[in-house]
Amino acid sequence: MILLSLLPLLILAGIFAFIIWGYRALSFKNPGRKLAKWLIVGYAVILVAGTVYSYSEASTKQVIGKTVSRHEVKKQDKAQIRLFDRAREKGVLQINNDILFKKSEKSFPFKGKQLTVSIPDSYNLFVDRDPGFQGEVVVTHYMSRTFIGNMDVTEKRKEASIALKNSVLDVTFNKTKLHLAAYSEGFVFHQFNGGKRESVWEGDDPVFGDDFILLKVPQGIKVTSEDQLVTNVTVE
Amino acid sequence: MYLTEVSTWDMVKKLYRYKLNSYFGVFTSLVIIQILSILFSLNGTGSSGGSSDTFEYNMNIYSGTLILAFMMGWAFLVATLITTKAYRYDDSSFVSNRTASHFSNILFLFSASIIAGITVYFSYHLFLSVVSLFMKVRVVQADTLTPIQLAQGITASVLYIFLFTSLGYLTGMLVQVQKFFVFVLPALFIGALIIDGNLSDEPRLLISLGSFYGLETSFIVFVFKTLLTTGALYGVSILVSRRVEVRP
Amino acid sequence: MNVVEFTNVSKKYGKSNAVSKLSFTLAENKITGLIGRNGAGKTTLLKMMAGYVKPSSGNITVFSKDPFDNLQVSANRIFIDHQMSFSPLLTLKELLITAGRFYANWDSELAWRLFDYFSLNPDQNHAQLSKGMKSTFNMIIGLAAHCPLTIFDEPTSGMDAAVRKDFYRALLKDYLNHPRTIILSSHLVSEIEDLLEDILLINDGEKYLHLSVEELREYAVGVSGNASAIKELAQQHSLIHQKDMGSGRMYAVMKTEGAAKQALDQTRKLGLELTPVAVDDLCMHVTSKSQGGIDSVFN
Amino acid sequence: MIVNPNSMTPIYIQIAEWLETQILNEAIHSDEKIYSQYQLAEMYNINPATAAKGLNLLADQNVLYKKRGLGMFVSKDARHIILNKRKNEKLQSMVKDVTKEAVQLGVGVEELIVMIRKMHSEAKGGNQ
Repeated sequence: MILLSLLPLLILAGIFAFIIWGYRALSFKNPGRKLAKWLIVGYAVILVAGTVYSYSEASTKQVIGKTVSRHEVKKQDKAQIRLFDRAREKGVLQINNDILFKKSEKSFPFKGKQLTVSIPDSYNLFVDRDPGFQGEVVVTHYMSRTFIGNMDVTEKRKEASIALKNSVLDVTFNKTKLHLAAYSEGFVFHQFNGGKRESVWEGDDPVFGDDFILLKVPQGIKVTSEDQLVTNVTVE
Repeated sequence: MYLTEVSTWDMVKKLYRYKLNSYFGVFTSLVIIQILSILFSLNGTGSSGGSSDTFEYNMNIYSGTLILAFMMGWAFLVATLITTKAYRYDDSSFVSNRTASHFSNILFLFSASIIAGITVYFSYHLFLSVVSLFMKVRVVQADTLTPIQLAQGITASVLYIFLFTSLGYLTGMLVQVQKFFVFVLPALFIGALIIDGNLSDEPRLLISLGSFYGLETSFIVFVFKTLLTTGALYGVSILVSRRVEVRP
Repeated sequence: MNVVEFTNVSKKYGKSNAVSKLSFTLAENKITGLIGRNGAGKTTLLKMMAGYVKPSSGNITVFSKDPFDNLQVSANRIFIDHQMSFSPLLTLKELLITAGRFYANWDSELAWRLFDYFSLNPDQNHAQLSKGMKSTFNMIIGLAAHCPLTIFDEPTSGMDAAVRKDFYRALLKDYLNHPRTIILSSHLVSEIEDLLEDILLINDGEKYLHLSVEELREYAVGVSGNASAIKELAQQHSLIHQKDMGSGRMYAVMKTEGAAKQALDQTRKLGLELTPVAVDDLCMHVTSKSQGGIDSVFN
Repeated sequence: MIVNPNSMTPIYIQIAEWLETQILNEAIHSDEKIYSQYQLAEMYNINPATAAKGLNLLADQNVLYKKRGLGMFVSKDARHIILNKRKNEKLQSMVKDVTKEAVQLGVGVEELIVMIRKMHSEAKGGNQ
C-alpha cells in the first residue's frame, strides 16, 4: 500500500519536472499563449488534486467486500449447488464458512410438541434435531455467499425478520437493494495479469446467494410448514 | 569559406525543442479532449443489474478505457496534423532535412504520447473524484493495482497512443503524397469492414486486429508487438514522404 | 571556388518546363542578381538551389554537394522568401531566438538592432504581420544568419520604398563586414544594380545572360535618329529593340560587341545620337517577346 | 559626389574620376593610403567589385600603387599623371565637343576664343 501510493507521486514529480522544464524553455511573454498556459497548468493542478482525493477516498470507505478471482467465483457457484443438493438429498448440511454466511441467530423458548413454520415459497428450511436440546428452538438465518462479478457483497444483505407467536414461527426475508458503481482504470491495467481479470463486468453472471433457515429443535418436536418442504438434516 | 558541419542528431534535438515550443496547441487540445472524455465517461461505459427474490442490484460501470480511446483518436489526429504543409514548412524555414524533420516529429509525438498516457491514468482518477463527489453512488468497487500493474498499465497506455500516432502519421503522409487518399483511405477502411461482415458470419477483421494487441497477456511481447508495428508504420511513412518535395 | 554549380538543369511541372537546360556557376563571395520576368523560373531555380525542389534532370551542386534534402547544405544556406512559414504560436522574439539556435554564425546583435530599427513588436506573431513587415522580419533573419550562401527571393515584396532602400543598404554593409555568396532575385533591377557584382538574367527558364553589372552596362547602346540610317546600322549590329518615333525617326537598342564598338562610335557622323541603356531597360528589352515591345500590339 | 547610374560613364570610371579629383585638390597627398574598395562601396552604396575596378584603373595608370597587405597608396607623381591625362584626353575631347558645337551653331574661332577667355578668367577668379 505504501509502495502503491508512492508510485503515482513519483510519476507526478516527473510530470511537474517536465512541465517546469518546458516552461523554462519558453519563458517568454506571449499574450496569445498565456491562456493556454493557464489552461495546462490549471489542468495539471486539478489532475493532481483529483488523484490525491480519489486515492484517499478509495482507500478508506468506499470499497466494499473483498474481490476474489473469477476462478474462485465459479468454484463458489458449484460448491453452493453441491452443498444444497447434498443437504436436500442426503440430509447432510455442511456449515462451511467459505460458502455460507451466518446472518442472524435467534433462540426462542418452546415447550410445545408441534411447530408450524411460515416461510415464503422456494426457500429451504432445514431442521436439525438435537438430542441435547431442551425447551428452546434456535433459528439461524444463513445465506450462501453472493457475488456480483467477483465481488463478495454477502455482508451487505439484510437479515430476515423472524418471530415466534404461539407455535407459529414467522420468517420473512427482506429484500436488499444495492446501487453499485464499479470503477476500473481500464483494460490496459488488467491486460497483463496472466489472464486473471479482476474487473467486475468481465466476470461471469452474478451468483445470488440463497437464503435459508436452519432450525435447531429438541428431538421430539414435529415441524410442519404449509407450503414448504421441510428437510431434516444433520449438521456437520 | 568556412562551412558549418552539423550532425543529424543535433538538428533533430534543435527541431524537437522548437516543436515543443511551437506545437503548443497539441497540449491544449490534449487538455480539452481529456476534459471531454471525462464528461463522456460520467455516463458510465456500461451498466448491469440483476435481482433475485431478496436481492437486487444495479451497477454503473465507470472505466478509464473511454479516456484512453479518446486519447488514441487525439493521437491519430495530432499525427496527421503534423504531416500537413503548414507544419512541414515550418521546419524548412530553419536548418533541416526530411530525416531530421521526421525524427524530430517522431520524438515529439513520442513525448506527447508519454504525457497523454500518463495523464490518462490521472484523468481517470480525476473522473473518479468527480463521480464520488457529485454523483450519488452508494457503494463503490474500485480496482486495486499493484505498483507493477500500474507501471505496466501506464506503459501500455503510452504504447497504444504512440501506435496511433504512427497510424495517423502514415495516413497523413499518404494524403500529402496523393490528395485522393482523403477519400480512398476511409473508403478502403469501411469497404474492408463491409466485405468482412458479408464474408463471414461474424466480423473478424477489427476484432482480430484489436485482439492481436489487446489480448496479449505477456507485457514483454506486447511491448515488442506495439513498438515493432509503430516502427514499421513510421518507416513506411518516411519512405512514402520521399515522393513529396521538401517545399515546392 | 564555385559555391553553386548548375549543369543542364531542367525542372518540369506537369508538361511545362519551369526551368530548362540551365547551366551557370556562382563564384564565392559575390552578390549576384537573379533577374527575370514573372514566371521566368527564378523561384524554381532558387528553390532547387536551396534544396527544396529536386530537378527533373541535370546536376546541381552547392558547396560541392547535391543540395536536395541535404542537411549540411541546409545548415550553410538560408532561403528567404515571402512564403517562409513560422509557427503562429511563437512571437517574433521567440522566432529570432529560435533562429539563433539553428544557425552557427547567427549575429544576434545585428538581428536585434535591425529589429529595433524597423520597430517590430517582439510580442507580435508572424502571422499577424503585414506583407511588408513579414518581408522585413524575414530579411532580418536572412541577414543575421550570416550563411555562406544567402538566397533572397523577391525579398522586398510589400516593403515601402524607404524600407527597401534601408534593406539594400543593410545588405551591402553587412556584406562588406561579412563577405559571402548572396543571390538576390528581383524584377526591379534599377534598385539593386549598384549593389550587384553579377547579373544572371533568365528568360523562359533559360539562361540569357550571366555578366558582371559593368559589362552589362556596356552590353548595348541606344541609338536614335534617322530611321533609314539606323536600319542600315542594324545590318552590322544585333538589334535588341526598336521603336518607331514617328516622322522618319526611330530609336533602337543594339549590341556593342567587340570591334563593332568602334563602328558604332562613328555613328555620330551620321547625325545619330548615342545614349546609354539602363540595365533594367536592357533586361526588359532582351526578355521581351517581340522586338517592338507593347507598341507592336497597337500597330 | 553622387554616382549617376544613368550617365554614359560607367560607375567605376566615375569613382576613378572622383578619386583623381580628390588627389588634384590635395585632399589626399602622395604616399597616403587611399580609400579601400570597401570604404568606397559603403560611401557610394555600390558593390565593392565595382569600386575595386575603379581603383585598379588608377593603379594601371600608376596614379596608385599597391602595398601588399596594406592596400593602395597615392604615388609620388600622381598629380602629374592626372593633370597630363586630363589635359591630353579629357580636355582635348571636351574641346573637340565644344568646337563641334560651335561649328554647328556657326560660331567663329575668334568668337569662341573670346568666350573661352572670359570663362577662363571667371573660373580662375572663382577658385581664388
